Amino acid sequence: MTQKFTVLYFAAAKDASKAESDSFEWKEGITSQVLTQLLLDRHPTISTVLKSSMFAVNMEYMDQDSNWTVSPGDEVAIIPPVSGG
Amino acid sequence: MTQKFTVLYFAAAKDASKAESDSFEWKEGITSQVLTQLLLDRHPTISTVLKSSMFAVNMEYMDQDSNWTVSPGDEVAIIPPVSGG
Amino acid sequence: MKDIIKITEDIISLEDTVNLVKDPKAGAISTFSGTTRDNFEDKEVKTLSYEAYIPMAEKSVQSLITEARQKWEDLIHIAIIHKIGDCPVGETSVVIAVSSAHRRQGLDAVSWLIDELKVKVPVWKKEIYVGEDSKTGADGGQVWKANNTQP
Amino acid sequence: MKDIIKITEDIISLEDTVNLVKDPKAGAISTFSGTTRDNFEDKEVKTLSYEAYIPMAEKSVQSLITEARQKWEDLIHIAIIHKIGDCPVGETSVVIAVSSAHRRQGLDAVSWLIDELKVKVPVWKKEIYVGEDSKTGADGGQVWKANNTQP
Repeated sequence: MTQKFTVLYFAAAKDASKAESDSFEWKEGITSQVLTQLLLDRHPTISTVLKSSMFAVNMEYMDQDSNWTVSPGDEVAIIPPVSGG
Repeated sequence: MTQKFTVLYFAAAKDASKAESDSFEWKEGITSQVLTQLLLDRHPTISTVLKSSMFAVNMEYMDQDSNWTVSPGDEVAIIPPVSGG
Repeated sequence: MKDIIKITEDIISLEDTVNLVKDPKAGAISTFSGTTRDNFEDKEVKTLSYEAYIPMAEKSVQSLITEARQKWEDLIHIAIIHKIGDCPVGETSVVIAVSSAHRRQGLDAVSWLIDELKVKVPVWKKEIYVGEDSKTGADGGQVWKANNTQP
Repeated sequence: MKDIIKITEDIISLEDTVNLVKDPKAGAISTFSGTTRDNFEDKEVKTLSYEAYIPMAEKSVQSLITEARQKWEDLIHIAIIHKIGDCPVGETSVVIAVSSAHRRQGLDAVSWLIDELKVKVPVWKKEIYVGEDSKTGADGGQVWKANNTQP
Protein backbone atom coordinates (compact mmCIF):
# COMPACT_ATOMS: atom_id res chain seq x y z
CA MET A 1 0.00 0.00 0.00
CA THR A 2 1.28 3.49 -0.89
CA GLN A 3 2.06 5.77 1.98
CA LYS A 4 1.15 9.42 1.77
CA PHE A 5 1.73 12.76 3.41
CA THR A 6 -0.31 15.94 3.21
CA VAL A 7 0.73 19.49 2.33
CA LEU A 8 -1.37 22.48 3.39
CA TYR A 9 -1.18 25.88 1.65
CA PHE A 10 -2.13 29.15 3.36
CA ALA A 11 -2.45 32.80 2.36
CA ALA A 12 -0.05 33.71 -0.48
CA ALA A 13 0.92 30.03 -0.86
CA LYS A 14 -2.73 29.13 -1.37
CA ASP A 15 -3.17 31.93 -3.92
CA ALA A 16 -0.04 30.82 -5.82
CA SER A 17 -0.82 27.11 -5.81
CA LYS A 18 -4.55 27.61 -6.24
CA ALA A 19 -4.87 24.68 -3.82
CA GLU A 20 -5.68 24.38 -0.13
CA SER A 21 -3.98 21.04 0.24
CA ASP A 22 -2.34 18.24 -1.70
CA SER A 23 -1.56 14.64 -1.07
CA PHE A 24 1.92 13.41 -1.95
CA GLU A 25 3.32 9.92 -2.12
CA TRP A 26 5.78 9.37 0.68
CA LYS A 27 9.24 7.93 0.08
CA GLU A 28 12.41 7.71 2.15
CA GLY A 29 14.56 10.80 2.56
CA ILE A 30 12.23 13.74 1.91
CA THR A 31 14.37 16.52 3.36
CA SER A 32 13.30 20.16 3.11
CA GLN A 33 15.30 20.42 -0.13
CA VAL A 34 13.57 17.40 -1.64
CA LEU A 35 10.20 18.66 -0.43
CA THR A 36 10.82 22.05 -2.02
CA GLN A 37 11.54 20.36 -5.36
CA LEU A 38 8.41 18.19 -5.09
CA LEU A 39 6.33 21.31 -4.44
CA LEU A 40 7.89 23.23 -7.33
CA ASP A 41 7.28 20.30 -9.68
CA ARG A 42 3.62 20.29 -8.76
CA HIS A 43 3.13 24.08 -8.51
CA PRO A 44 5.82 26.06 -10.42
CA THR A 45 3.98 29.31 -9.48
CA ILE A 46 4.76 28.76 -5.80
CA SER A 47 8.47 29.49 -6.22
CA THR A 48 8.50 33.09 -4.92
CA VAL A 49 6.33 32.55 -1.88
CA LEU A 50 8.19 29.36 -0.98
CA LYS A 51 11.44 31.33 -0.65
CA SER A 52 9.99 33.47 2.15
CA SER A 53 8.00 30.68 3.82
CA MET A 54 8.70 28.27 6.64
CA PHE A 55 7.64 24.66 6.91
CA ALA A 56 5.61 23.37 9.81
CA VAL A 57 5.37 19.61 10.29
CA ASN A 58 2.50 18.37 12.41
CA MET A 59 1.97 21.95 13.62
CA GLU A 60 5.56 22.56 14.70
CA TYR A 61 7.85 25.00 12.92
CA MET A 62 10.87 23.22 11.44
CA ASP A 63 14.25 24.81 11.97
CA GLN A 64 15.59 25.65 8.50
CA ASP A 65 19.11 24.62 9.40
CA SER A 66 18.34 21.33 11.09
CA ASN A 67 18.02 17.99 9.35
CA TRP A 68 14.55 16.58 9.20
CA THR A 69 12.66 14.33 6.83
CA VAL A 70 8.98 13.83 6.21
CA SER A 71 7.38 10.74 7.80
CA PRO A 72 4.41 8.84 6.39
CA GLY A 73 1.15 10.52 7.39
CA ASP A 74 2.80 13.85 8.25
CA GLU A 75 0.87 17.09 7.86
CA VAL A 76 3.27 19.56 6.30
CA ALA A 77 2.19 23.21 6.11
CA ILE A 78 3.71 26.00 4.09
CA ILE A 79 3.72 29.06 6.35
CA PRO A 80 4.25 32.38 4.54
CA PRO A 81 5.35 35.32 6.74
CA VAL A 82 2.61 35.65 9.36
CA SER A 83 0.58 38.82 9.86
CA GLY A 84 -1.85 38.19 12.66
CA GLY A 85 -2.80 40.63 15.38
CA MET B 1 -11.56 93.91 56.10
CA THR B 2 -9.85 90.71 57.27
CA GLN B 3 -8.29 88.59 54.57
CA LYS B 4 -8.66 84.83 54.70
CA PHE B 5 -7.34 81.62 53.21
CA THR B 6 -8.86 78.17 53.16
CA VAL B 7 -7.44 74.82 54.22
CA LEU B 8 -8.87 71.54 52.91
CA TYR B 9 -8.43 68.20 54.70
CA PHE B 10 -8.60 64.85 52.94
CA ALA B 11 -8.50 61.17 53.92
CA ALA B 12 -6.44 60.62 57.10
CA ALA B 13 -6.11 64.40 57.57
CA LYS B 14 -9.89 64.72 57.52
CA ASP B 15 -10.25 61.86 60.00
CA ALA B 16 -7.66 63.43 62.33
CA SER B 17 -9.00 66.98 62.17
CA LYS B 18 -12.63 65.91 62.04
CA ALA B 19 -13.03 68.76 59.55
CA GLU B 20 -13.33 68.96 55.78
CA SER B 21 -12.10 72.54 55.62
CA ASP B 22 -11.22 75.54 57.72
CA SER B 23 -10.94 79.23 57.17
CA PHE B 24 -7.83 80.95 58.55
CA GLU B 25 -7.03 84.64 58.88
CA TRP B 26 -4.30 85.58 56.47
CA LYS B 27 -1.24 87.56 57.54
CA GLU B 28 2.14 88.28 55.94
CA GLY B 29 4.77 85.53 55.94
CA ILE B 30 2.87 82.29 56.27
CA THR B 31 5.59 79.87 55.19
CA SER B 32 5.08 76.11 55.32
CA GLN B 33 6.59 76.12 58.84
CA VAL B 34 4.21 78.84 60.03
CA LEU B 35 1.29 77.08 58.35
CA THR B 36 2.18 73.81 60.07
CA GLN B 37 2.11 75.56 63.45
CA LEU B 38 -1.23 77.23 62.69
CA LEU B 39 -2.68 73.82 61.79
CA LEU B 40 -1.30 72.13 64.91
CA ASP B 41 -2.69 74.93 67.09
CA ARG B 42 -6.13 74.39 65.65
CA HIS B 43 -5.99 70.56 65.35
CA PRO B 44 -3.34 68.99 67.66
CA THR B 45 -4.50 65.51 66.53
CA ILE B 46 -3.30 66.21 62.99
CA SER B 47 0.39 66.04 63.97
CA THR B 48 1.16 62.50 62.74
CA VAL B 49 -0.61 62.72 59.40
CA LEU B 50 0.86 66.16 58.74
CA LYS B 51 4.39 64.73 58.91
CA SER B 52 3.72 62.41 55.97
CA SER B 53 1.59 64.87 53.98
CA MET B 54 2.32 67.40 51.27
CA PHE B 55 0.78 70.81 50.80
CA ALA B 56 -0.97 71.80 47.60
CA VAL B 57 -1.70 75.47 47.05
CA ASN B 58 -4.39 76.28 44.51
CA MET B 59 -4.18 72.67 43.28
CA GLU B 60 -0.41 72.63 42.72
CA TYR B 61 1.94 70.55 44.87
CA MET B 62 4.39 72.75 46.76
CA ASP B 63 8.02 71.73 46.76
CA GLN B 64 8.92 71.08 50.39
CA ASP B 65 12.35 72.64 50.01
CA SER B 66 11.34 75.80 48.19
CA ASN B 67 10.26 79.03 49.82
CA TRP B 68 6.63 79.89 49.45
CA THR B 69 4.08 81.80 51.49
CA VAL B 70 0.33 81.72 51.53
CA SER B 71 -1.46 84.53 49.68
CA PRO B 72 -4.87 85.93 50.61
CA GLY B 73 -7.64 83.78 49.18
CA ASP B 74 -5.40 80.75 48.60
CA GLU B 75 -6.85 77.26 48.74
CA VAL B 76 -4.35 75.16 50.67
CA ALA B 77 -4.88 71.40 50.75
CA ILE B 78 -3.27 68.84 53.00
CA ILE B 79 -2.45 65.85 50.83
CA PRO B 80 -1.69 62.64 52.74
CA PRO B 81 0.15 59.92 50.77
CA VAL B 82 -2.06 59.20 47.79
CA SER B 83 -3.49 55.75 47.02
CA GLY B 84 -5.57 56.02 43.89
CA GLY B 85 -5.70 53.50 41.08
CA MET C 1 -7.52 63.96 19.65
CA LYS C 2 -9.78 63.72 22.66
CA ASP C 3 -8.81 63.74 26.33
CA ILE C 4 -11.58 62.24 28.45
CA ILE C 5 -11.23 62.68 32.21
CA LYS C 6 -13.82 61.70 34.79
CA ILE C 7 -13.80 61.34 38.57
CA THR C 8 -17.17 59.79 39.23
CA GLU C 9 -19.33 57.92 41.70
CA ASP C 10 -20.87 55.94 38.83
CA ILE C 11 -19.87 52.36 38.08
CA ILE C 12 -17.22 52.35 35.36
CA SER C 13 -17.90 50.48 32.13
CA LEU C 14 -14.78 49.37 30.27
CA GLU C 15 -16.78 48.93 27.06
CA ASP C 16 -18.19 52.48 27.23
CA THR C 17 -14.74 53.86 27.97
CA VAL C 18 -13.18 52.01 25.06
CA ASN C 19 -15.92 53.24 22.76
CA LEU C 20 -14.89 56.80 23.66
CA VAL C 21 -11.37 56.22 22.31
CA LYS C 22 -12.21 54.25 19.16
CA ASP C 23 -11.02 55.84 15.94
CA PRO C 24 -10.71 54.73 12.30
CA LYS C 25 -7.04 55.76 12.41
CA ALA C 26 -6.37 53.53 15.44
CA GLY C 27 -4.74 50.14 14.98
CA ALA C 28 -4.50 49.52 18.71
CA ILE C 29 -6.48 50.11 21.88
CA SER C 30 -4.68 49.40 25.14
CA THR C 31 -6.42 49.43 28.50
CA PHE C 32 -5.74 49.01 32.17
CA SER C 33 -8.46 48.40 34.76
CA GLY C 34 -7.80 48.46 38.48
CA THR C 35 -10.16 46.16 40.37
CA THR C 36 -10.74 45.61 44.06
CA ARG C 37 -8.99 42.51 45.37
CA ASP C 38 -10.52 40.41 48.12
CA ASN C 39 -7.39 40.44 50.25
CA PHE C 40 -4.50 42.52 51.44
CA GLU C 41 -1.70 40.55 53.03
CA ASP C 42 -3.63 38.27 55.40
CA LYS C 43 -6.72 40.38 55.80
CA GLU C 44 -9.95 39.85 53.94
CA VAL C 45 -11.14 43.03 52.26
CA LYS C 46 -14.85 43.74 52.53
CA THR C 47 -14.95 46.88 50.47
CA LEU C 48 -12.86 49.83 49.37
CA SER C 49 -13.87 53.41 49.49
CA TYR C 50 -12.22 56.14 47.43
CA GLU C 51 -12.08 59.84 48.12
CA ALA C 52 -10.62 62.51 45.87
CA TYR C 53 -9.73 66.18 45.84
CA ILE C 54 -11.83 66.26 42.71
CA PRO C 55 -10.80 69.47 40.93
CA MET C 56 -7.10 68.88 41.63
CA ALA C 57 -7.40 65.22 40.64
CA GLU C 58 -8.92 66.23 37.30
CA LYS C 59 -6.23 68.84 36.74
CA SER C 60 -3.50 66.43 37.70
CA VAL C 61 -4.82 63.70 35.34
CA GLN C 62 -4.94 66.32 32.57
CA SER C 63 -1.28 67.15 33.22
CA LEU C 64 -0.36 63.47 32.96
CA ILE C 65 -2.19 63.16 29.66
CA THR C 66 -0.47 66.26 28.30
CA GLU C 67 2.91 64.86 29.35
CA ALA C 68 2.09 61.48 27.77
CA ARG C 69 1.22 63.17 24.48
CA GLN C 70 4.62 64.86 24.52
CA LYS C 71 6.39 61.55 25.16
CA TRP C 72 4.40 59.49 22.62
CA GLU C 73 3.28 61.20 19.42
CA ASP C 74 1.34 58.19 18.16
CA LEU C 75 -1.44 58.45 20.76
CA ILE C 76 -4.90 59.29 19.45
CA HIS C 77 -7.59 59.43 22.16
CA ILE C 78 -7.01 58.98 25.89
CA ALA C 79 -9.64 58.29 28.54
CA ILE C 80 -8.95 58.11 32.27
CA ILE C 81 -11.85 57.43 34.61
CA HIS C 82 -11.54 57.01 38.38
CA LYS C 83 -14.34 55.90 40.64
CA ILE C 84 -14.89 57.51 44.02
CA GLY C 85 -17.10 56.27 46.85
CA ASP C 86 -17.60 52.59 47.56
CA CYS C 87 -15.93 50.03 45.34
CA PRO C 88 -16.85 46.45 46.38
CA VAL C 89 -14.62 43.45 45.65
CA GLY C 90 -14.38 42.78 41.91
CA GLU C 91 -15.54 46.24 40.93
CA THR C 92 -13.44 48.58 38.79
CA SER C 93 -11.83 51.56 40.52
CA VAL C 94 -9.95 53.01 37.57
CA VAL C 95 -9.84 52.58 33.80
CA ILE C 96 -7.24 53.93 31.41
CA ALA C 97 -7.90 53.46 27.69
CA VAL C 98 -5.61 54.71 24.93
CA SER C 99 -6.00 54.40 21.18
CA SER C 100 -2.93 54.68 18.97
CA ALA C 101 -2.03 54.10 15.34
CA HIS C 102 0.46 51.38 16.29
CA ARG C 103 0.57 49.28 19.42
CA ARG C 104 3.91 49.99 21.10
CA GLN C 105 3.30 53.60 22.12
CA GLY C 106 -0.24 52.90 23.33
CA LEU C 107 0.90 50.00 25.52
CA ASP C 108 3.80 52.01 26.95
CA ALA C 109 1.59 55.04 27.59
CA VAL C 110 -1.02 53.02 29.51
CA SER C 111 1.69 51.50 31.66
CA TRP C 112 3.26 54.90 32.36
CA LEU C 113 -0.09 56.62 33.01
CA ILE C 114 -1.20 54.17 35.68
CA ASP C 115 2.21 54.34 37.39
CA GLU C 116 2.11 58.15 37.44
CA LEU C 117 -1.54 58.29 38.46
CA LYS C 118 -0.81 56.15 41.49
CA VAL C 119 1.96 58.49 42.61
CA LYS C 120 0.62 61.93 41.75
CA VAL C 121 -3.14 62.14 41.59
CA PRO C 122 -4.83 63.16 44.87
CA VAL C 123 -7.11 60.17 45.36
CA TRP C 124 -7.19 58.08 48.52
CA LYS C 125 -8.30 54.54 49.14
CA LYS C 126 -9.66 53.27 52.44
CA GLU C 127 -9.73 49.50 52.88
CA ILE C 128 -12.43 48.15 55.16
CA TYR C 129 -11.70 44.61 56.34
CA VAL C 130 -14.10 41.81 57.10
CA GLY C 131 -14.51 41.44 60.88
CA GLU C 132 -13.46 38.37 62.85
CA ASP C 133 -16.95 38.02 64.20
CA SER C 134 -19.10 37.01 61.27
CA LYS C 135 -22.25 36.99 63.43
CA THR C 136 -22.23 40.67 64.23
CA GLY C 137 -20.96 41.60 60.75
CA ALA C 138 -18.78 44.22 62.38
CA ASP C 139 -16.00 45.63 60.28
CA GLY C 140 -12.51 44.31 60.96
CA GLY C 141 -11.04 47.78 61.02
CA GLN C 142 -10.14 50.11 58.22
CA VAL C 143 -7.06 51.87 56.98
CA TRP C 144 -6.11 54.60 54.53
CA LYS C 145 -3.68 53.01 52.11
CA ALA C 146 -0.57 54.58 50.61
CA ASN C 147 0.75 53.66 47.17
CA ASN C 148 4.21 52.62 48.19
CA THR C 149 3.46 48.96 47.72
CA GLN C 150 4.24 46.59 44.89
CA PRO C 151 3.25 47.96 41.48
CA MET D 1 -6.13 29.79 36.44
CA LYS D 2 -7.93 29.70 33.11
CA ASP D 3 -6.44 29.87 29.63
CA ILE D 4 -9.06 30.94 27.10
CA ILE D 5 -8.09 30.61 23.45
CA LYS D 6 -10.39 31.21 20.49
CA ILE D 7 -9.88 31.60 16.76
CA THR D 8 -13.31 32.64 15.59
CA GLU D 9 -15.34 34.19 12.80
CA ASP D 10 -17.56 35.90 15.38
CA ILE D 11 -17.24 39.57 16.25
CA ILE D 12 -15.05 39.96 19.34
CA SER D 13 -16.49 41.66 22.41
CA LEU D 14 -13.89 43.20 24.70
CA GLU D 15 -16.37 43.30 27.57
CA ASP D 16 -17.19 39.59 27.23
CA THR D 17 -13.50 38.75 27.02
CA VAL D 18 -12.68 40.78 30.13
CA ASN D 19 -15.53 39.11 31.99
CA LEU D 20 -13.84 35.77 31.29
CA VAL D 21 -10.68 36.86 33.14
CA LYS D 22 -12.28 38.64 36.12
CA ASP D 23 -11.34 37.22 39.50
CA PRO D 24 -11.73 38.33 43.13
CA LYS D 25 -7.97 37.87 43.58
CA ALA D 26 -7.21 40.21 40.66
CA GLY D 27 -6.20 43.80 41.31
CA ALA D 28 -5.52 44.50 37.65
CA ILE D 29 -6.90 43.64 34.23
CA SER D 30 -4.77 44.64 31.26
CA THR D 31 -5.97 44.39 27.68
CA PHE D 32 -4.83 44.94 24.14
CA SER D 33 -7.20 45.17 21.17
CA GLY D 34 -5.99 45.26 17.59
CA THR D 35 -8.36 47.20 15.35
CA THR D 36 -8.48 47.71 11.60
CA ARG D 37 -7.04 51.05 10.52
CA ASP D 38 -8.47 52.93 7.56
CA ASN D 39 -5.10 53.41 5.91
CA PHE D 40 -1.78 51.81 5.19
CA GLU D 41 0.88 54.22 4.02
CA ASP D 42 -0.99 56.18 1.37
CA LYS D 43 -3.61 53.63 0.54
CA GLU D 44 -7.12 53.65 1.90
CA VAL D 45 -8.04 50.29 3.41
CA LYS D 46 -11.51 49.02 2.58
CA THR D 47 -11.43 45.87 4.64
CA LEU D 48 -9.11 43.27 6.09
CA SER D 49 -9.54 39.58 5.86
CA TYR D 50 -7.81 37.12 8.18
CA GLU D 51 -7.00 33.50 7.53
CA ALA D 52 -5.50 31.05 10.03
CA TYR D 53 -4.08 27.56 10.21
CA ILE D 54 -6.57 27.13 13.01
CA PRO D 55 -5.34 24.09 14.95
CA MET D 56 -1.72 25.23 14.79
CA ALA D 57 -2.72 28.80 15.70
CA GLU D 58 -4.53 27.52 18.80
CA LYS D 59 -1.60 25.35 19.76
CA SER D 60 0.85 28.16 19.20
CA VAL D 61 -1.21 30.62 21.31
CA GLN D 62 -1.34 27.99 24.06
CA SER D 63 2.46 27.73 23.95
CA LEU D 64 2.78 31.51 24.32
CA ILE D 65 0.44 31.49 27.31
CA THR D 66 2.39 28.68 28.93
CA GLU D 67 5.63 30.58 28.37
CA ALA D 68 4.09 33.78 29.78
CA ARG D 69 3.01 31.95 32.93
CA GLN D 70 6.60 30.79 33.41
CA LYS D 71 7.90 34.35 33.00
CA TRP D 72 5.28 36.05 35.21
CA GLU D 73 3.97 34.16 38.20
CA ASP D 74 1.45 36.82 39.14
CA LEU D 75 -0.86 36.16 36.16
CA ILE D 76 -4.30 34.78 36.96
CA HIS D 77 -6.52 34.26 33.89
CA ILE D 78 -5.46 34.84 30.28
CA ALA D 79 -7.76 35.15 27.25
CA ILE D 80 -6.57 35.48 23.67
CA ILE D 81 -9.15 35.73 20.91
CA HIS D 82 -8.36 36.25 17.24
CA LYS D 83 -10.93 36.94 14.58
CA ILE D 84 -10.72 35.32 11.17
CA GLY D 85 -12.64 36.22 8.03
CA ASP D 86 -13.59 39.81 7.21
CA CYS D 87 -12.69 42.56 9.61
CA PRO D 88 -13.97 45.96 8.42
CA VAL D 89 -12.35 49.27 9.44
CA GLY D 90 -12.78 49.91 13.17
CA GLU D 91 -13.53 46.29 14.00
CA THR D 92 -11.43 44.29 16.46
CA SER D 93 -9.15 41.61 15.01
CA VAL D 94 -7.53 40.43 18.24
CA VAL D 95 -8.05 40.83 21.97
CA ILE D 96 -5.65 39.86 24.72
CA ALA D 97 -6.91 40.17 28.31
CA VAL D 98 -4.91 39.25 31.39
CA SER D 99 -5.88 39.46 35.05
CA SER D 100 -3.16 39.64 37.68
CA ALA D 101 -2.89 40.31 41.40
CA HIS D 102 -0.77 43.40 40.78
CA ARG D 103 -0.51 45.53 37.69
CA ARG D 104 3.11 45.34 36.53
CA GLN D 105 3.22 41.70 35.47
CA GLY D 106 -0.16 41.87 33.74
CA LEU D 107 0.84 44.92 31.71
CA ASP D 108 4.18 43.39 30.76
CA ALA D 109 2.57 40.07 29.84
CA VAL D 110 0.00 41.69 27.52
CA SER D 111 2.73 43.63 25.78
CA TRP D 112 4.89 40.52 25.36
CA LEU D 113 1.98 38.31 24.25
CA ILE D 114 0.91 40.59 21.40
CA ASP D 115 4.53 40.97 20.22
CA GLU D 116 5.00 37.19 20.20
CA LEU D 117 1.62 36.51 18.65
CA LYS D 118 2.45 38.78 15.73
CA VAL D 119 5.69 36.90 15.07
CA LYS D 120 4.79 33.29 15.74
CA VAL D 121 1.10 32.51 15.36
CA PRO D 122 0.10 31.28 11.88
CA VAL D 123 -2.51 33.90 11.03
CA TRP D 124 -2.46 35.98 7.87
CA LYS D 125 -3.99 39.31 7.04
CA LYS D 126 -5.01 40.40 3.57
CA GLU D 127 -5.59 44.12 3.07
CA ILE D 128 -8.10 45.07 0.41
CA TYR D 129 -7.75 48.68 -0.71
CA VAL D 130 -10.41 51.12 -1.86
CA GLY D 131 -10.26 51.46 -5.65
CA GLU D 132 -9.37 54.65 -7.49
CA ASP D 133 -12.63 54.52 -9.37
CA SER D 134 -15.33 55.19 -6.82
CA LYS D 135 -18.04 54.76 -9.45
CA THR D 136 -17.37 51.15 -10.18
CA GLY D 137 -16.54 50.38 -6.55
CA ALA D 138 -13.78 48.11 -7.78
CA ASP D 139 -11.17 47.10 -5.24
CA GLY D 140 -7.87 48.94 -5.37
CA GLY D 141 -5.92 45.74 -5.20
CA GLN D 142 -5.09 43.52 -2.28
CA VAL D 143 -2.00 42.24 -0.57
CA TRP D 144 -1.03 39.66 2.03
CA LYS D 145 0.74 41.57 4.76
CA ALA D 146 3.80 40.48 6.71
CA ASN D 147 4.43 41.55 10.30
CA ASN D 148 7.82 43.10 9.78
CA THR D 149 6.45 46.62 10.09
CA GLN D 150 6.43 49.06 12.98
CA PRO D 151 5.21 47.47 16.21
